[in-house]
Amino acid sequence: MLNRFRLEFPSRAENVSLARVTVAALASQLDPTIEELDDIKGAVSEAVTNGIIHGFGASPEGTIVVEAVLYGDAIEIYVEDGGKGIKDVPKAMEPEFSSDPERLGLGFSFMQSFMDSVQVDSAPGRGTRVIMRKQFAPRH
Amino acid sequence: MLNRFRLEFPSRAENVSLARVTVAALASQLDPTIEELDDIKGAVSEAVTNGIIHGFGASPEGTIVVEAVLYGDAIEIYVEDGGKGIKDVPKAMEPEFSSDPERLGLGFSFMQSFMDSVQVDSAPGRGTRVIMRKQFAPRH
Amino acid sequence: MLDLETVGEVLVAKLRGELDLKTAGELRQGLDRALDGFTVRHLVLDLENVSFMDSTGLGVVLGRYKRLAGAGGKLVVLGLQPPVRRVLDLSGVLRIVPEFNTLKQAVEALRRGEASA
Amino acid sequence: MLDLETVGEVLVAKLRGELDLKTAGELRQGLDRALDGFTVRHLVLDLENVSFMDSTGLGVVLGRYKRLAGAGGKLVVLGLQPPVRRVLDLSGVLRIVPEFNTLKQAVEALRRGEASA
Ligand SMILES: Nc1ncnc2c1ncn2[C@@H]1O[C@H](COP(=O)(O)OP(=O)(O)O)[C@@H](O)[C@H]1O
Ligand SMILES: Nc1ncnc2c1ncn2[C@@H]1O[C@H](COP(=O)(O)OP(=O)(O)O)[C@@H](O)[C@H]1O
Repeated sequence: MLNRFRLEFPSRAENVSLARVTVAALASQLDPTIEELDDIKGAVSEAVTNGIIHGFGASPEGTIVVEAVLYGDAIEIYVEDGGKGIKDVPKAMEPEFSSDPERLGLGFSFMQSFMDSVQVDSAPGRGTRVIMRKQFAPRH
Repeated sequence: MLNRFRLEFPSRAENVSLARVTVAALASQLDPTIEELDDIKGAVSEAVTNGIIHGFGASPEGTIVVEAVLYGDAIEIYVEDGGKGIKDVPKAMEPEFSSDPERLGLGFSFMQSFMDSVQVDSAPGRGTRVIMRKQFAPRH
Repeated sequence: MLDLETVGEVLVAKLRGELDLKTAGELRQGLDRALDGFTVRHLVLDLENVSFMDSTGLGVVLGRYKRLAGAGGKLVVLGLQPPVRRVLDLSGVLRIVPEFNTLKQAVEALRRGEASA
Repeated sequence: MLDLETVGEVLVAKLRGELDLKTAGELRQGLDRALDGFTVRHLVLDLENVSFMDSTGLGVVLGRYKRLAGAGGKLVVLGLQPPVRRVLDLSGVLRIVPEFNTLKQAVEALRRGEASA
């Protein structure tokens, strides 16, 4: 482990970018490519947005926790809410599935495209934890 | 209270900028002037550096906690380490006092110049907590 | 976040900033109000100054696409920055929404009814 | 973080980035190694591309000032961005370290022995 942080904030829309910026600042310490950094920002944005919108039904009263851990050549990101939880995780992760007719259902698909692995631990009433990992391309 | 966060990270030199970036991202939500943002970054930099260098003697094994709370027209920032602590706080806060001959002893002076108030709670062996507040100039 | 201009029956919207949960609502309202208020059929989204877009932002784009398509209008885009292109591409939106290099080309193609993806 | 060049007995150091605890050590080493290795008397710090400096970074600047002064040399600065100027000003460093507008002016003044704050 090279470095890490734990960031806690209320489930407010403006904190999607706060989380993106902080994770990107940590990831930058590994000198990633711009594309790698964009991928990480995209994945964090989706996971945190889900916590706010689905976990807490867009109420600002919830708390989201983002942890990120930097290894020599990889980053692991944990996004956790203590919200509603997901009954059927495989179904939720299907492309274009959304429980909200206003949304696209592409959040998990984007996370999977941007990161090397995405794992979801969730149960109704017990909140959701998304664990994502990205390996950086070797360079220098 | 408009918004807030709590950020925890190891006492590593690279996290001085991580803390600056995250506090600046929160403060930006109030649409501050560039000068106000520079002041806030400067104050956070000094307080976090002190936690690393003085609190934990530059060991990366400690944990620093930065909390920031946004009000309608002000930000409050808390920087806390569970490190060595300060025996004589008024003395430590004197301009150009440093316990380290290599350092300038200007950290607390800068925090006081940059922010509207700086308060230090500390005791030997019980760590240090710096509480800073800055009011934003009214505008729009 | 949004500058609006009309050129005949084309509404040109220049967007600025990062398009996510925070900004999506405001953008959706701004665009829908303009589409309600002006007698326009087509919409050009100039995304040159949009540095980030996630699926929530993409939802606003697709929503406007559907609204216009329902009334026989078209949505076209220009100025895609890499992270924005990535998301439009991954989602398949670039297969239904035409992309142009300049505003002039976009407006002319829409006027001639030649804008297709 | 550091580009070095010598002009006669003047060392010109162009700094880049944010000058804090993370970068101070590397910068101190880089400057001291150059001052050891070249037969220079004076140092120009070009801070145009330094966007941030805190008291730890300032310590590196003042440390080099003292080292040079001990050997009859001078330190001058140029390209101060507002947050950097702020810190040099607050600390009183600008009362002892002369500031120039261009590298040419700085080097000429040092060569003529006319650089004073
Ligand atoms: N943090 C969460 N808490 C509760 N439900 C979630 C969470 N994240 C995702 N879901 C469920 O999974 C579905 C699919 O998520 P996603 O692929 O991100 O699409 P979208 O956010 O557009 O609905 C959501 O519609 C929701 O029902
Ligand atoms: N977090 C801390 N833990 C322990 N001691 C501290 C802490 N912060 C400051 N101090 C003490 O206060 C002194 C003055 O701090 P400061 O004004 O920031 O100057 P400097 O960091 O240059 O020494 C330090 O030299 C140190 O002895």
